[in-house]
Amino acid sequence: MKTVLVIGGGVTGLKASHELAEMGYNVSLVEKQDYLGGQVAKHKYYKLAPDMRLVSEVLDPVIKNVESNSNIKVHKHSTITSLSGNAPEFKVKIKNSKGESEESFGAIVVATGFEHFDPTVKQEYGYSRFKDVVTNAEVEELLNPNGPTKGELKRPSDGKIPKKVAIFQCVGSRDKQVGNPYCCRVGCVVSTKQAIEIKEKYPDTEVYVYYMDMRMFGRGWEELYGKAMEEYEVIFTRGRGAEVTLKNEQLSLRAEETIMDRPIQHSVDMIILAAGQAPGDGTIDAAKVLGIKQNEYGYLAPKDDFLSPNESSKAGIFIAGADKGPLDVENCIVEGAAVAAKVASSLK
Amino acid sequence: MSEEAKNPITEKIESTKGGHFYKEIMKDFRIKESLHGCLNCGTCVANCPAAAFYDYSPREVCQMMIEGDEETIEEYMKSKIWNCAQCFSCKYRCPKENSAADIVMTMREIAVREGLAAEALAGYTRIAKLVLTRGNQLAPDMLSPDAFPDWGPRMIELSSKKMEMREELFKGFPGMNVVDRAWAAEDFTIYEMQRIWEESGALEKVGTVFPFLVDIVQDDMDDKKEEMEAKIEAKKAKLAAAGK
Amino acid sequence: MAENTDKMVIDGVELVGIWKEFLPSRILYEDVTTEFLDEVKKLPGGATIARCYQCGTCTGGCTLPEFVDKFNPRGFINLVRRGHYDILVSDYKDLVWKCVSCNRCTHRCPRGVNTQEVVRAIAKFLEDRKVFGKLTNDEAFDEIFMDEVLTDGRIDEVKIVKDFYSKTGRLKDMMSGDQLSLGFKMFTSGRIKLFGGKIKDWKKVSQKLKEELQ
Amino acid sequence: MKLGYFPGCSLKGMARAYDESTKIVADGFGIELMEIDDFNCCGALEAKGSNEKLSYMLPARVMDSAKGRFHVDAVVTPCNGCYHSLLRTNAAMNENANAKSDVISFLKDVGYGSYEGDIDVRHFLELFYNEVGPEKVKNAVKKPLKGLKVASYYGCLYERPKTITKTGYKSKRDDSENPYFQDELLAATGAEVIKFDAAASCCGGAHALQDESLSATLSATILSAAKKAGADILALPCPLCGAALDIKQPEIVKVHGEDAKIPVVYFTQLIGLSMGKSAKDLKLTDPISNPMDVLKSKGLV
Repeated sequence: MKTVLVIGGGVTGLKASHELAEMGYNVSLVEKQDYLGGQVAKHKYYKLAPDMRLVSEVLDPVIKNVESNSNIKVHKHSTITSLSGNAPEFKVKIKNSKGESEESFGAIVVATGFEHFDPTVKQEYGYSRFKDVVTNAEVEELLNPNGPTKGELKRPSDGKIPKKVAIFQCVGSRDKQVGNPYCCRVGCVVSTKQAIEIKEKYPDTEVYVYYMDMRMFGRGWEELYGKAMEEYEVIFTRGRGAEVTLKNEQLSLRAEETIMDRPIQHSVDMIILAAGQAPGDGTIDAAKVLGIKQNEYGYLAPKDDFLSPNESSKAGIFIAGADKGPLDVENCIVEGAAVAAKVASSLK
Repeated sequence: MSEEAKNPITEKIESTKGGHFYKEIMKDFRIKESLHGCLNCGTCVANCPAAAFYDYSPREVCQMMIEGDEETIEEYMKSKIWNCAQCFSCKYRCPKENSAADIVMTMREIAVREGLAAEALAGYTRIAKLVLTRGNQLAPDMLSPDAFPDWGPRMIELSSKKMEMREELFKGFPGMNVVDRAWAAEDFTIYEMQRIWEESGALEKVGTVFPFLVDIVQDDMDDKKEEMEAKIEAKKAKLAAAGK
Repeated sequence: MAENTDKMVIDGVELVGIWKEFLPSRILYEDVTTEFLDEVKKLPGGATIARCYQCGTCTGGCTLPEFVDKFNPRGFINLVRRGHYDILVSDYKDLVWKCVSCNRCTHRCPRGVNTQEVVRAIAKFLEDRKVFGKLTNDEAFDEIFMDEVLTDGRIDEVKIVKDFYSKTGRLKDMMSGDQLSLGFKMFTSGRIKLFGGKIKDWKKVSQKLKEELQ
Repeated sequence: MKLGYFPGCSLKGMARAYDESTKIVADGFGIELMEIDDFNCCGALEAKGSNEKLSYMLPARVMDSAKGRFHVDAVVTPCNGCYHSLLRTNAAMNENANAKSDVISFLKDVGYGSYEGDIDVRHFLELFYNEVGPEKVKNAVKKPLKGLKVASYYGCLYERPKTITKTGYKSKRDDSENPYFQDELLAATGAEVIKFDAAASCCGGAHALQDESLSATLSATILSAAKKAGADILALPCPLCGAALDIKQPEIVKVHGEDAKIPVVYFTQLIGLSMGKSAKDLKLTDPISNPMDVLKSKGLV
């Protein structure tokens, strides 16, 4: 049977759908929101590291490829509610606002992605208590010209442009206390990118990054880090942000300058929390409905991490993208293409 | 937590690494749960009230126990760990769920046992003496202008009227009109307490930290013991006589 | 801070320890300023300071820490970059000058920081701010050396030594028996020359270089 | 290949012995050195601390002269300091367009040629090793330096920093962390080159006047390391190190004791000696640390 169900309309799912459709398969794409693009669209990501490429240049073609392809049927505002049958003949119930319908598929691709970590849990950072403590996803929206502030980095409290911005790394990642001991993989580069964007737009604004390691492992990332230091004078302090308090009605942070072996207190106008990635609700629901294995953090577990990275624990169900673990946009697209190939070879 | 069974850091004790103090500390059951490697992130130091004032760093404590350098550990046990306020802020915020405060607690116990604490605790000699002889920790007398020369002239004035003030304050509270101790405990209470010090071996431990103090106190204790035991005997005899 | 280190005896107990100290806070209320960084960047050799990512390769391989306690090129860079001018002056001003230009730091730096020249620039930065209160030996030497180069085009070591001693007020050291006998040996063996070589158009070159130095 | 010889100020002054022995050795092995006789000071370490542009202009004038007036293909210098300054200028001119245009306009202003930062700069030790090599030295030995234990010392700026020397990228350059060219050349003369762990340490010579005690401590470390390793004599390829380790040696010995007392010579002097040249021509009487005694006792002079 040449029909494939793709769950999740983020970049991974879109890429996978398009690749499969190009190979002649009929694809049903199920997306629970009423728009395509997943987290990238939801948070209005503006530019992509390391090349500062506009998101629209990447996302628009990916969406267009899907929407213009007659082999792809897009179910927006839909979720899957049950699964029966086995590979290569699955029966899946798809539910939308109008009701439920059952369809048959030869293979299922799960690309349900991630969600940004909710830093409310890290109470010491005062997210949701202090208006000017924001997440990196919110900053993406602020910096986007199509966003709520038309691209101006306005403080949520009074709408002023902050003169001093601090960025906290590793919020909700590398942290046993919140149960996420893993690295979020993208926080370092996203913060560096945002710091550069802020410096580019407001050269007078000082940007401080509080980090414990800058893990710039991706293509061009380390070079971007160097650029931030050399060309933009972003100030990187080695020491994890520890707490945020209010002092003289200004945000005040505590950290240790571990290089100097001294605790420091620092007053700033705005604090950006580089919130990490957590498995999305969609991922957890999908795993439940489809009955596939998750790892200890809730991400989907491949059959074999090295040998079959895109196969789930169940034959005929494939997994790809940020539902398997934290991932950047560039690699999500790679994953989408990879899973399409795997699906095609299994349906032959 | 599944790590209870095996903690690679504390397992190191099995190896040949580290000296005597390091091994003593690592043997303690608390370390297993207080040390899981360190990210060097500095969250603990930023929160630490002691680090704000002293050259003390919980991060260094963890690092030191991971590295296991005997010399540093000994130095820390002699001085720096005594700056910790045991507030456990470090444990509360550490992303690796370490607890420098627990490590410090263990180190302090071992420091006392191994006789490393004398210098750091020397400032508490008067308190120890008061506890051993009177059963109180603090006394109005201790806050004398001699001991706190930087407290200024008002202190001199106030301390000259200490007794009058106490009497005024604690009218009707017998035992409170004293300034050489917080309150006057009953002789028998002190006798009982001193027996506990002795029998439990705690006095011996105090001796490792304040050796000369125990000599001073011993006479006092012996006198009291003699006196009290004589009283008890007399009372017993009296009771026996009355009973018969 | 009131520090009472005298021992006293109260109630037959010797009072020692530090429990009656007023403690100042160690927290740095830091407002990082790039003012100093910008200044150092503009000095000769200082441009690469911004590249540093504080790995410590420089200090790790440095010649000096073995001989000069607390000499730490990475630390100097950090203090400048973070704007801790006060700490730099109070704790390190006498150290930055100690660099012997062996260039091991620059040689090994993974980020291409010209560390030796950066440390030099930091020293010069402090000198420009007059934190030393007097002419430092290095400053005096640089001035004499450059003056000699620009005037004659070449260096006469004896003249430099003499000028240096007189500029730093130590001329009588030079007149010691050892130095004189050394000078005598140099002179008799013909190693002290009383004339320099001829350099084509040096006057013109010198003029131009002096303009540059202004 | 036509070689321009840039001796630098020191070799025309206190390090006369190095200058003359270098010429003797070069002559003996048929290396033709054309002396750039109108050279100026390279600016040493002082110029780069005073003014960035000026620190390029001084060496550029030398190289311009070498190229424009003497028409040589490469400049060779026996001095670590000059070597560093010249290479540094070339590196700056090749990597930094501003520096290059500054230098070129300066040269034009004073009526010189148009040096482009393209001349090959070589250290005499490196050149001698690559163009002559230990094999030829061995064959040319007339009076083997049998029984002489030599500590071979290189100094800092000989192969550092790699950003300008391109050590590790240019095959002809010495190993910067563990130099061996001089060791092999001296071993070829029949001398016993002893293992000596301070070979690439810093002598502190740059601070010989400004910070005498530190400089003396650093020098003493090297001298006593050589002596402890059993060396009779220390050979080196740098006049600044020569000044620090030889001329300053009496003062160092006064402070740090007899352990730091060891004769210091330039490597070219020893090679010259093995070629059968006279001690007088090689100026072996020049060093303050008196190498003549030990050479006499070994029957080499």
